[in-house]
Amino acid sequence: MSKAEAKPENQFEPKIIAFLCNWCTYAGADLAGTGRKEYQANVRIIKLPCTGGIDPLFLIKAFERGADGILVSGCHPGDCHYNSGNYHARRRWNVFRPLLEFCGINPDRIQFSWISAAEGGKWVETINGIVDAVRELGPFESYQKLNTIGPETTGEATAASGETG
Amino acid sequence: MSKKIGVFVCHCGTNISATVDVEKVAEEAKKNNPGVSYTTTYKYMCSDPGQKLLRDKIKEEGLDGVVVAACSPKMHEHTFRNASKKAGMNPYHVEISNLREQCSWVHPDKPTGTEKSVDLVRMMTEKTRKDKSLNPIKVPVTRKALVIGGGIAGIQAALDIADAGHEVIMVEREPSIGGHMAQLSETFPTLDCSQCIMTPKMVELAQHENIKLYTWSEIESVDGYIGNFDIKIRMKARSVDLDLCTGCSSCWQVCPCKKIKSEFDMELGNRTAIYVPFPQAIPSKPVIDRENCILMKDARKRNIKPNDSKVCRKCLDSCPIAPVKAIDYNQVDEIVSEKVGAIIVATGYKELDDTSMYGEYGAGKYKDVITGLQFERLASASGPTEGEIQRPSDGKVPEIIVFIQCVGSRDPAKGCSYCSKTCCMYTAKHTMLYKHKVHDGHAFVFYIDIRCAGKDYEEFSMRAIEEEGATYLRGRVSRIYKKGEKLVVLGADTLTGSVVEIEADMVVLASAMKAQDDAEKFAQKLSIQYNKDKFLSEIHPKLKPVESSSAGIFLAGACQGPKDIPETVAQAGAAASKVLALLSADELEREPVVAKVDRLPAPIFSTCIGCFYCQRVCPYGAIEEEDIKARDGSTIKTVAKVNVGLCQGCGLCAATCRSKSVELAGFNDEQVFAEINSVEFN
Amino acid sequence: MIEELRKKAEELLKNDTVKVVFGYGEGSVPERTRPVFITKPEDVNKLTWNKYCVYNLTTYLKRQETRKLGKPAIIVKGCDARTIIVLLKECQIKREDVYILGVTCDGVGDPLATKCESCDVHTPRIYDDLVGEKKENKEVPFEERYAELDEYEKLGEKEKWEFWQKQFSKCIKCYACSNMCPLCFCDRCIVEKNQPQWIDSSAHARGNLSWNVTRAYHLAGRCINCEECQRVCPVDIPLNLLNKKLAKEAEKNFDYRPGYSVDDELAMSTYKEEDSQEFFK
Amino acid sequence: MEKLLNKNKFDTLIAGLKKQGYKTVAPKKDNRLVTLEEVQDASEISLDHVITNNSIKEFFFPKTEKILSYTLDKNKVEMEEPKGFAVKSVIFGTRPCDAFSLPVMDKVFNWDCSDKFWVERREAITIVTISCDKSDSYCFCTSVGLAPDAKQGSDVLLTKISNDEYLVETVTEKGENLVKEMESVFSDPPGTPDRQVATVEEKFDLKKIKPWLDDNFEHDVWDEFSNKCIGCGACTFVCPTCHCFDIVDECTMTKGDRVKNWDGCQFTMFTMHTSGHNPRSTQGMRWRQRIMHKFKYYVEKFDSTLCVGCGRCSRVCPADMNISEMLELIETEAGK
Repeated sequence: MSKAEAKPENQFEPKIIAFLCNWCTYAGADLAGTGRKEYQANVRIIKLPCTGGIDPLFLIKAFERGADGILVSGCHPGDCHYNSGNYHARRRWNVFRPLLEFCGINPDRIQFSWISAAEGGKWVETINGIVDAVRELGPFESYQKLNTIGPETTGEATAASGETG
Repeated sequence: MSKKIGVFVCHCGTNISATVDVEKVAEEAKKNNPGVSYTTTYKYMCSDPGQKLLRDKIKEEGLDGVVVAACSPKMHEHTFRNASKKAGMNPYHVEISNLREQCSWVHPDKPTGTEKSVDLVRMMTEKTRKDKSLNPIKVPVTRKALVIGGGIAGIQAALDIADAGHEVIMVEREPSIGGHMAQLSETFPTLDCSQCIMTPKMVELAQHENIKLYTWSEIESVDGYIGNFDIKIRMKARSVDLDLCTGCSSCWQVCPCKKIKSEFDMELGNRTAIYVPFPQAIPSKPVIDRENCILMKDARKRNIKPNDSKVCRKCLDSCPIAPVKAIDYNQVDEIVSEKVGAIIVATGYKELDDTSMYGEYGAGKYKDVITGLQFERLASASGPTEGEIQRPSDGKVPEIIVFIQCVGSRDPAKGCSYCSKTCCMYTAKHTMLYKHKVHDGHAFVFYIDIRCAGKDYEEFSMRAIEEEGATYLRGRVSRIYKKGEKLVVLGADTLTGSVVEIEADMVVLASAMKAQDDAEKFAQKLSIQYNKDKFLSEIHPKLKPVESSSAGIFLAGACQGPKDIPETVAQAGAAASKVLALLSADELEREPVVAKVDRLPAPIFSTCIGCFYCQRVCPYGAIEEEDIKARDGSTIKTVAKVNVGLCQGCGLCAATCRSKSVELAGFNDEQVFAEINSVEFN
Repeated sequence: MIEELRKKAEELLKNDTVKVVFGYGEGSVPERTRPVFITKPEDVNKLTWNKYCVYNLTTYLKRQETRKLGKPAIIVKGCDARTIIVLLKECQIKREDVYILGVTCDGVGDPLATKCESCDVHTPRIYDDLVGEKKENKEVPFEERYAELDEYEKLGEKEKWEFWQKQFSKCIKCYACSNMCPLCFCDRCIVEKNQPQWIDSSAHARGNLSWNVTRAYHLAGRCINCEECQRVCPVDIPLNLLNKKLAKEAEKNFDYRPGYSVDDELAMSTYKEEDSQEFFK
Repeated sequence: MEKLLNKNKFDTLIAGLKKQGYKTVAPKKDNRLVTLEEVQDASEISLDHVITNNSIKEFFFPKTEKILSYTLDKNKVEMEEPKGFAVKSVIFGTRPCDAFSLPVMDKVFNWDCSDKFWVERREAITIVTISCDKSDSYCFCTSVGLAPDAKQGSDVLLTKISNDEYLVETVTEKGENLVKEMESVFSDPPGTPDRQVATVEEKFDLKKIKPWLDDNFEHDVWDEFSNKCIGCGACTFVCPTCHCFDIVDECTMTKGDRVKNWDGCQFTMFTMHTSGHNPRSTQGMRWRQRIMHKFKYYVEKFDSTLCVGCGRCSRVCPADMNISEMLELIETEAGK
């Protein structure tokens, strides 16, 4: 039974932005298509040559634009088309992820994975996994609220502190 | 100025249109996007009429950007870019929305698929708005190749390239070319004499008008990039003038240092201090071993120039060349520069000689425990025993001989997990060579598995067992110890489950093929990758097996991993053909998806601050330092610069740069930003 | 010690080893010192040394105004000297272009600065000349060095978010944090790049979050926790907590501490095959 | 009108203001900072400080403010101006120097065209100032023609007369109305109140500054004094009279906001041209601009010094650059 058919009314549909490397995960997503493997339609893919080319700023921007969850996925360690791009990327996430967590952003909203060009099945599982997980977490309202520039910024700051209504 | 973008939505028969309302996608693309000036749908965009439609509309509508919403860009990005190019549009203004593999095929619900498709098209339209014209990068090519290593791999590759009419520089660090193959006695599975097939090739190479040979030389440095490598070669002091010397042999006959272990004979024979490694050496001209020559030792000790030492001048005195002798004690290392367009690395392997690793086998302790290559020398007609199988300790012909396979291979406990691939075959060959020479002798072989997967290989090994009567025992040897004149081999026969004890006269270890000791350093010199065992890495194990991670550098032979001769020769030929393709034109064209460090007018010059993190992370050594100079010649600042010849377009530098001063063409900052920004979530 | 410092400075200026000495002078109130740039030997008496010398003067190595003064001798505490090591490794200064006048230090600030509580560089690890009695650089255990973070790490996700939102909401985008930071040396900061504008320059909640997170991230594996960003923040955002958190992660994950050796590989420009990936799926 | 306000009536006052629909802003202590921000009741108010860390400026000219929203359609642009930004409020407990910054800034925000965001907020907000009962060495209001109990810019001025009591003086009609609205919390003042007002030493003679500035655009002192400046904008942002701003569009494909943000002349980028040329290329030039603007250009244009002597810039300066020291230095130079 497909998830789409089972979709209850008014169910929250999380918005996921995926940053994929061209050589492994993007090809893996293609393979899922070739194999007609159905999965949830909540993800929007941004393709880059390599996960090593993903600046953490991309992730911040994605949240600013209203993403409820983010997927970053590339080649398995040792398989990088550019030898070491994914290793450098992994190092980046090793510090960036705890930083976001420290600032109160639920790390489950960002998922990192290695999906090879042969792993169409893993792609489907990963997408369904993150969509379900983020659906569980609900909309990323706290971040999305940051987007409103109220008429009184100072008043808003107070509101953000949660002390006044 | 705003772009005029055309959006072409493909039905792909019904592959897309069955689950995506393509008309609606086209309509939506036009509706709310100021950049889109034309939209249409078509049954098969990739078909000839589809491509014609694209070309026609580019011209008619004056489009300067195109989004094709169709299958994966991996399928037809090229097709549509080429079509646009034909219509006079820069092909890098074409983007593909992947509506098939990543939407219609995976989302059967039509409204859902349509909604997602609208998004996907919008994202690509936004990216297209920021696309910039890119032109293929043209790199000049020096039509000359460098081959590093003069074993069979290097010789084969060099000959192939030279025969095709290109100049080849060959660099070999030993005094002679020939490599390991020249050391072998016979070769499997045909048992033809190694030197008989090797030496003609060596001579051919030496005499080839297109090949310049540097022996007793090493690579000092490699700079530059594909098509344009600058090579510095260190010609080590040979102490012999190669032009003058005729190779008459008088010098090495008079040399008083006669007890130096011969490397070529795997230390089973001796050589002199001035020597040629073996009679068929190319060049057949000697070199003075500066470590062992008594004159050189004296000069070193007294810190004087060698020629000022008078301890021994026998070789010089014996040299018949006049008026200037061919021997020059004072010769020093010389660095020569060469420019080449391509490089083949054929640096070969090294036989495992780390005896400490297998102390239980007594290698190094017991003279009669020898390695595979040593056995080759014993069996060779030109070897120290002239082909007689005699044990090193006392010259006795061994009546019982034990071969142990997988020494240093397939042994994760010792840190070497890989299979050396050749040992099963050469051990079988050794048992045969032994039986051919010692008719009543008995050969035992301890093995883990017998892996003989080449053409005629299985038959060959079965012959060793069935016809030549070698006894194969499946199991490992735990210990070897000396008992009188015998070596007691304690092993297990796992097929019968019994412990085997053999009193042998000689033991041959089928030692592993290892990477060269300096493989790691060497790879770093060339900025190519290597694996955990220090074997050099090909960029793709299946589809690019001879290409290294640096463009223009190719791999041949056992430097990449254990290989036998046929495989090595085949790979050398493959590497040569890659080089020939590269050298076939004066220029090569490369995809313009490369990084660029910004340059601005004075007084800023570049926002790069020169921290060179990009240089550190670049897998290709493609980031260079550039001094920005003032009019008076002083340096204002040093900033990064991308060498487009080396850059492979991964974007690692761009993501590492904190000030975003580096961008990757085709995925530049504005393009990625536009894509993220176009996701209309709220 | 002041006298010794002055004598050294005088000597260096007199024999033309350096053109200028970057040091501490008396501040506008007794509880403050201020950076001084001594170019004449007769002015060395303006130099002082006391517990209020909290500044990390190495920030003046990046400023064109002070670079113009010529080759400097710079007075550095152990912590400041760590910055010099990072600057050397990041190609911002050449070793021969700066004379390092190290001072041994028991801690600065009143009350004692947080950075001093877990100091393990009482004696600088790099210097040309050392003033003050050499002190032992006792190692401080990992937990102790990052103890300050404990109470914040313990917070729940929502509390963390609220805490930082409250802090960031104060941000006025004056950029004192990055301007003061000796390691924020970009000519054009990423926030100043407006095509595209990755980080909103506005001081609203969205722009403040992306700015503060990015500033901290850009110091990952580099920040030596001199705490200058936090000291100079006019609205008192505890910025160093973010830096410290990243330092902790870099040390935990990569076994790396910046500014301790000129020979190591910079944490964020290298990798190890065995780097943690437990959070990968 | 003069009245008396007892501290124990603060509660009633704040509650009363709330009831009357006022938003109340007052000094609030948080850790090391005392900031003017919205309070709900009097217990939040802190009065034990020299001056608040933030100035009164942000309540009239916020650090970030949306001035326009728009949506883009294929063929049209729709614009919407923000409404409701001027909220009826009382700023309670600000200092005379801050209050004085308002009339100074009125000139610039009403010159040429009038800035409706400023003007409407000025109308909506009533300023209840408390005279300074203490000062610190950074204060120099007396050097720029003000006093710790100056009335300019305030609607109501409170001055401490005992530990618990404040003398209430209405300054404007708006102030008088406010006092009337809250009549019940005030009582009659004593005949000869003992005004507890801080003393602020006069540091320089303002009259000598401008003539020197007129003649010394080029002078070594600019570079010498500012070489420790690290080029941050903290001084300009905490300043109650610095009023430069930048306008940016923050937008996606289909919609956006036009936003007005504080900017400052101490930033390198402030005067950077697209070409890369920067007419104020050194910190010395930027520092000179700050002084010139405050003590020469503004005086020439608006006949008013653009400095109220609050000393905030000196307090926050990361490098301990002290503006009154600079002015003292100018005075000395002028005397040479």
